[in-house]
Amino acid sequence: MIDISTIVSGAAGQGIHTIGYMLAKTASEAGYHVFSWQEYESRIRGGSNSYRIRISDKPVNAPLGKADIFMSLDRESKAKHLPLLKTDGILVDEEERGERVITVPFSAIAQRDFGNKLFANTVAVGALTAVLGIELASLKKVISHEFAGKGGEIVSKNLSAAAEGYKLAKRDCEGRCPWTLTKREQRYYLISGNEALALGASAAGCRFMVAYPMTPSTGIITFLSKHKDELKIFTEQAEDEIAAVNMAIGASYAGARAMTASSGGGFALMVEGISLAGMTETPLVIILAQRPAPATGLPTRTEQGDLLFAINAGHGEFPKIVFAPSDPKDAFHKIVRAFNLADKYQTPAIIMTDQFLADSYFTVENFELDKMVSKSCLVNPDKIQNYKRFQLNDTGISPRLFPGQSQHLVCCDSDEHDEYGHITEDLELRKRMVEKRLKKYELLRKEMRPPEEYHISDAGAIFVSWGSSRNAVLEVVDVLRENGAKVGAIHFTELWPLPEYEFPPEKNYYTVESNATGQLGKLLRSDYGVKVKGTINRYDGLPLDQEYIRERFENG
Amino acid sequence: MIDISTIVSGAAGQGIHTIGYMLAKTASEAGYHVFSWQEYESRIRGGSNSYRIRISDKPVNAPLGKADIFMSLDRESKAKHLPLLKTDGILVDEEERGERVITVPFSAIAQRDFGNKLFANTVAVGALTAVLGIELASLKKVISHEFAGKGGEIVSKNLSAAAEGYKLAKRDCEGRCPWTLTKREQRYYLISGNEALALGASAAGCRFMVAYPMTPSTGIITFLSKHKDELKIFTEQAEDEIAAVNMAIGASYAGARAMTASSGGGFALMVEGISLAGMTETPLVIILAQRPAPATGLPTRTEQGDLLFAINAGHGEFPKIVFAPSDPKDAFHKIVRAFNLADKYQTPAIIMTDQFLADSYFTVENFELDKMVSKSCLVNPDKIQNYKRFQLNDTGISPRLFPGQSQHLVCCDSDEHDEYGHITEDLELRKRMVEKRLKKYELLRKEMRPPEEYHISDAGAIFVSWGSSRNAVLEVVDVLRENGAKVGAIHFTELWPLPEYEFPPEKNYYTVESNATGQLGKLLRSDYGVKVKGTINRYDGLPLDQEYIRERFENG
Amino acid sequence: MVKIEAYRSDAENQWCPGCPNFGILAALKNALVNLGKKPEEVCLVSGIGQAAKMPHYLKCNFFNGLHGRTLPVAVAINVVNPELITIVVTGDGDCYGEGGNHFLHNIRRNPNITLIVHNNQIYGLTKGQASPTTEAEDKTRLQFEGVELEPLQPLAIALLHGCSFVARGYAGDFKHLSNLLVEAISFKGFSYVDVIQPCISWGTHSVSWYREKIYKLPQEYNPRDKEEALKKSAEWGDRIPIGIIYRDDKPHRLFGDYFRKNIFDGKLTELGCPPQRLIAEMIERYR
Amino acid sequence: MVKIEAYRSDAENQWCPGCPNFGILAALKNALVNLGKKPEEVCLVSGIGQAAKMPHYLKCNFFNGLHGRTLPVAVAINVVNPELITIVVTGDGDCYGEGGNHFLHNIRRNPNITLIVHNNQIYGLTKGQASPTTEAEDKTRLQFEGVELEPLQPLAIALLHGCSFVARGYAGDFKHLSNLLVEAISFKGFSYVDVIQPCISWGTHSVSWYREKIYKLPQEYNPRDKEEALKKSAEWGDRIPIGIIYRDDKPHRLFGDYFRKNIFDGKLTELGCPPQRLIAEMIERYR
Ligand SMILES: Cc1ncc(C[n+]2csc(CCOP(=O)(O)OP(=O)(O)O)c2C)c(N)n1
Ligand SMILES: Cc1ncc(C[n+]2csc(CCOP(=O)(O)OP(=O)(O)O)c2C)c(N)n1
Ligand code: SF4
Ligand code: SF4
Ligand SMILES: [Mg+2]
Ligand SMILES: [Mg+2]
Repeated sequence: MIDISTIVSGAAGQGIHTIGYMLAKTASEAGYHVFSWQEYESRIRGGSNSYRIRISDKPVNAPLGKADIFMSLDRESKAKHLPLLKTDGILVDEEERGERVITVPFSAIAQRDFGNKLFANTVAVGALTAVLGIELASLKKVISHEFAGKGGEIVSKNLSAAAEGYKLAKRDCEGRCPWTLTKREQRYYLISGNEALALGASAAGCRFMVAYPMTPSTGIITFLSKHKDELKIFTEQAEDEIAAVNMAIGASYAGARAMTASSGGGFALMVEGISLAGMTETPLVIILAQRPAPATGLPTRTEQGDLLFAINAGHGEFPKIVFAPSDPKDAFHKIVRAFNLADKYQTPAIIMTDQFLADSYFTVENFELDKMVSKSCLVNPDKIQNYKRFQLNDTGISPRLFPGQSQHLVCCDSDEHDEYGHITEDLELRKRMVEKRLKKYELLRKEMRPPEEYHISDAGAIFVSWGSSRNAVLEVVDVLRENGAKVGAIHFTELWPLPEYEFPPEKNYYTVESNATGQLGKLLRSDYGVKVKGTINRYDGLPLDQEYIRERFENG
Repeated sequence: MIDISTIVSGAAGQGIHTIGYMLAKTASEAGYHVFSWQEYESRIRGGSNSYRIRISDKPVNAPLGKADIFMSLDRESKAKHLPLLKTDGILVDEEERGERVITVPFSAIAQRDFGNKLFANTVAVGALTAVLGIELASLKKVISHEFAGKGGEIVSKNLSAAAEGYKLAKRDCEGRCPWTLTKREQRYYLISGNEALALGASAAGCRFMVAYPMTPSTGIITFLSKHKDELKIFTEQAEDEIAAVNMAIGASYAGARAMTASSGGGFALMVEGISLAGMTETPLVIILAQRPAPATGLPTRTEQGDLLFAINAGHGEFPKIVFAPSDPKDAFHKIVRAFNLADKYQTPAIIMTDQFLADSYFTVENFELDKMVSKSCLVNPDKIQNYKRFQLNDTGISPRLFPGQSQHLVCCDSDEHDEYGHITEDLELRKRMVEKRLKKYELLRKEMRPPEEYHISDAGAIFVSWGSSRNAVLEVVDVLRENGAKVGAIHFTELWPLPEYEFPPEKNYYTVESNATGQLGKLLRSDYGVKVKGTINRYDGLPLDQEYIRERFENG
Repeated sequence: MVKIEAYRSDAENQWCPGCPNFGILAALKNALVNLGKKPEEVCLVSGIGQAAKMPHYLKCNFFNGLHGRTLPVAVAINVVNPELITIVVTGDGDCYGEGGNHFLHNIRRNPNITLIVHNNQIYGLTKGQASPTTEAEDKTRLQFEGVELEPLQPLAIALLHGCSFVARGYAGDFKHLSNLLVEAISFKGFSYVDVIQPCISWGTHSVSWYREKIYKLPQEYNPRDKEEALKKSAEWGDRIPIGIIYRDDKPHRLFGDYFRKNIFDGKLTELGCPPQRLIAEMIERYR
Repeated sequence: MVKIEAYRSDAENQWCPGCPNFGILAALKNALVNLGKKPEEVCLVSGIGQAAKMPHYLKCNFFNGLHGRTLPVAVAINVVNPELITIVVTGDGDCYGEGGNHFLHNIRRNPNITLIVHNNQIYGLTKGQASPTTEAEDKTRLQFEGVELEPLQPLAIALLHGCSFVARGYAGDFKHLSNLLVEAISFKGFSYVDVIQPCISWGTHSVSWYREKIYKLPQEYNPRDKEEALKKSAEWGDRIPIGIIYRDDKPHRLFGDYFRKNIFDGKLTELGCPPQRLIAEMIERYR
């Protein structure tokens, strides 16, 4: 099996993102599975960031701590990240020479041969392509495509720069680089969590997206704004997150599918609005892209620290949907489902991602567009006589129309209200309205999909996880099983209401979460009565990976 | 045993508050235990409100649904509330005559004898005093005291009006009113939840109170503003709740004990600030006076619907204190404790009340002022060499100073930070800072007081409750035990971190809560592994009372 | 022809008897009738407060949302359905206090909606605390020693940020107010009417205090002169002007113009889901 | 004598090399030294953004809080400890966007603090979205077709609400800015300095765009004339004035004056707990 990890590190502003992304695209172009993730500091220039690319012939889609190939654009970053190179790994470097070093003076070449240091990054990608044993043709195709908008001269200079880097590295590689990634027929999608969510929302018919910038969620509105003409979506930067959530609610009340996105601090400001959506029974989709907290925390790192906060967000009691997709494909389909369920049950839905999922590029083999249903649950106004927006009935789901749709008036109140939406002080009616709203919770619960099971029948120890850590967890199961350990995994992506599910008895359960207090574990106990044997937690801002989990499991 | 319930109902603006409060004071003046609560609509004039006064020779301090004596100031209110009069109860009325009716034309008398309808309320209190068999002298004393600020003429006219109402009712009462409340030696405090919290905060050394008005919390800042000269407390109305919580945090950072208060919607807006206090390790006290939600809900009614929201409020993971006092005495002492613990553990504390506790007057036999310790946990700057605000140590509690206190600089950051408070991207340090903050949680947990146990040893069925419903629950236990049922109660007022506690095994537990989803029940399951047998919930905006609980318990 | 009865609501009115709010209600109904608008063509948006209860008292679509959050809701409704007559009815606390940031930034957006502020210079529903427009030194049920802040100048803020319809009305002058609202509602762009509405329960001034000071801007007054308008907006003392303080009928960029001109000019509700092949094609770019 | 070294911070600077923020940092340090203030006498309050990282780069007390929430924190610190020199350092997004409501209402409060806004007309830290001061039509990394809103007029808002020290500085003019900050910090009352600070990573204008337009207010300019000041505050085009735009040295009510004059005039931290008998006596009133 092919499984090669590359790390490119450097300061912000030096272009490791460009190098990493181009390399990932090149491997993808060559027909391989690629997974890439980034870790970066909260600054615009300087510091030490890294971009990590894992290439395989299997869909791995999970991070790894150690690398086979390492390259760095500056000394500080090299000092910081070089320890991640395996002892038998290959260093690609501008100056250093040595047994396991491929030396390619990118900057010097760029300056000398192409008259501009800007081409150094392309020289570097060329070198890495050679080290990986990918044909130059794949890189050339990527360059032609990526630089297409910048004019012929730029394209051809970059092509030459890449060829130069490729040539120099190839020479050094002889007898040192063990990899050959010959071109394969397959072609996968290489897409990030944020891109998948934006596209999924659009596919679900979202026509109104409003947000206030906040890392790592900003990419979603940026994507939609860039493509607003094609996708016909109205986007707006709000003055703050409170405006954002109330605008989304207003748009949804007016009949459009609408959403907003933020991270923990901005989401916190939306919590009153979530309660408003619950009370006025207005569909609403919010993306909560988590990052390490409390407060501002580590703005550019990853964590799953907001689970219980999200589930319990908003004063008072009302149904709410909380999903945490595991990867871009899941994110794409899940957000469609979130829009549909929010619409059907007229209530808010929260999609939880995190910086890791938002920013990482995953390989997707296929999307199931044909299985995707996206239907609005508005009733037909012509069939209604005496319209009651909040009609009491068996399901708790009242007929929803939008204002201006027909002669029927659509009246919503944040106060407790009667069936027409008018403010009420009738306490008996209050009671029935509470029950009406909570009936929807019961029905919703039945809609929730049970967790994914992986090798659980013969497993003695089972990892239980949620959201973006799925692939790392499945991978550690594979690795441990190869070593004879009978382990399995149960993975949740639909977290509220928790699906009806029977945990197999007599197993040892270990929660695996990117947080410090084991929030999923608490839910398992309160909702399923499952007491976990152990917890594996990561809270240093880096994503979970199989090495990390394995070490804690075996030594913990 | 004496136990008489009176209901006065009427439209907003008619003065039932004055009548009810004066009557309560009079009974208190006569040496009895008095408990009074109100239910009112969200409007300034009109509608139908009621004021309920329960008088006893025992400290009952719990509402009852049915009344022995009923009086109403307008027809609408009479129609609405008269069904609450027991079949053998006494109606006090302006016009109606009958077997069980005491007829006193308050308004007519006020107009005729005192030249102003304004005196009608005093005539009415006079009449009720007579019906209850309280000596007129007690009422006179109350009038002299309450109207003292308004000048001699007003006092004497009111005294005459009261005497007139008393006289007329006394005549009618003969052979009809069974009650005689002869003056007793005892004298209890009659105080509301809001007043007790305001006084308690002040006693704890709170010098800065900032809030944005929101029912039912507004009374707290109103009280403190009224008494700011005496209490030497700085009060300010903020432009919104976000400003309020950040101002309180700023004041606390600067070295003053500070607090804010709101209800669900306003509290929701403070949630980001709570996370900030958690991260910057700034002591902060927030009063959350609950009312029925979601959203605006029923602004003037009561509910306990925000428990899980409060416990999980704020993005990220950090220690937090959540208390829910059961009555004004407990509120007074608990808020002192909240200030002390918030100070000691440098973290936010939330005091949960509700409209019922905030607005009701309870009898308190004594406050334990001498047992009250209020000490600030600031360290001595002179003993410090190299000051590190966030020093890593065994307890997680770092030395706190305030800026300007000494030459040591006090630096706080909402980002993850190093020991000096400077922003950091050191992920290993991040990990230790998370652990430092959570260590405090472990220590805090040990400080929490176990729930109150009431007749549990021989009980088969045990009610489990929290916050303001204590007295109703203890009362239902008494009532049921008198009828031979072996029941008991476990009552929580310290809710987060949940205290270490062993629930006696082999009992049937029933949660009793003013909410619809049984939030305490979920906590019991996730934290103690206790599965409840049944739940008794009220969510129509009225407080729990023993009749309500008993009926659900016996028939549910 | 729409009749005034069409706007009759069955909901019980919760305002204090005699409150000038009733005058604003009557004027608004009258304006809508005069404009020939049917209830289903109108959408009121309000927050929380006494003023904000208005939508319950006239029959039409409404969204009575959170305290302070009227403008974001209204602006979004206007984006989704530009044909709805979207009117915000709010109080001085709702709009200028809790909602201050939305007031500031939505003037900059210039959405095609009308903003009516019931300015009673007090928090009515919460029983008499100072609002941002309460005058300095005034004593209230929370500011016992008098307000220590200078009042907000919302009209001036609007003028400074390009609001092209700024007016002040008086709840006690039905005809004048009704006409003002007709002008405001039919204006294209953000039209803003601050209505003086004495609170007879908690207000710091009596009704007559206002009545004596209020005067109508004279015929000669030129509402196209912004400097003059800035001065008029500050006139609050012995005399208080009512009428259209500033009006600029030149076409201005409206919120959403780019979208309407370049992407889609209609109700967003008509769009439904995008064609699946568009999504498929966009996904294909990732391969 | 305080030396500039006293303010040297060991924290690694995270700004882009060459960013004009460094100029503001230097000017602020210099101003504090010129005023003879020691680091422990100073407290900086900031929010989140590039500007808001400032407190880490000079040694003094600081509270680096939430995005947009600087002013409430600072005002409260000033109430508790009026002796601390409390200075807010914030960005245009922090102060005028997320924090707009606090800006509006704290001007009305007139606390004795200094507000320094690094106005780069962009959201720097989040990589280039429009801020409330970005000009209409400017293209950004989110507003791809150009900003559709008219920019906020924060200086004019301050002037309208009684702010008695309103200035504009330029990050590229060390001496001028440093002097401005000396004046602002030593001013009694709310002193407000909006500093033009070109962002060389995401800004919509180049440094030279600004440099060419900026001029110093001439000697003859009278900063006591409010009408003139309003005009100057709006001057943003071919020419952009810097200097003290408005200054009124007459004594004004400061935030907290009632408390200081009638209740307690000192640091709240000196008060401790009230005497137990006071509480006992107040409780006794309930009996
Ligand atoms: C988030 C939030 N904070 C506070 C409140 C309480 N509240 C309700 S109405 C109101 C003031 C209303 O004042 P204004 O807008 O002037 O309306 P008025 O009653 O004077 O017409 C307040 C503070 C609330 N409902 N929500
Ligand atoms: C509640 C919240 N919303 C959004 C953010 C994300 N955020 C961080 S900095 C910033 C913009 C900063 O812009 P500005 O204040 O102009 O500072 P600059 O970086 O330009 O100096 C934003 C939106 C946040 N940290 N918190
Ligand atoms: S409180 Fe004031 S504004 Fe509200 S209805 Fe009563 S009089 Fe009118
Ligand atoms: S992003 Fe702009 S404002 Fe921020 S440090 Fe870089 S150049 Fe300066
Ligand atoms: Mg008002
Ligand atoms: Mg900026």
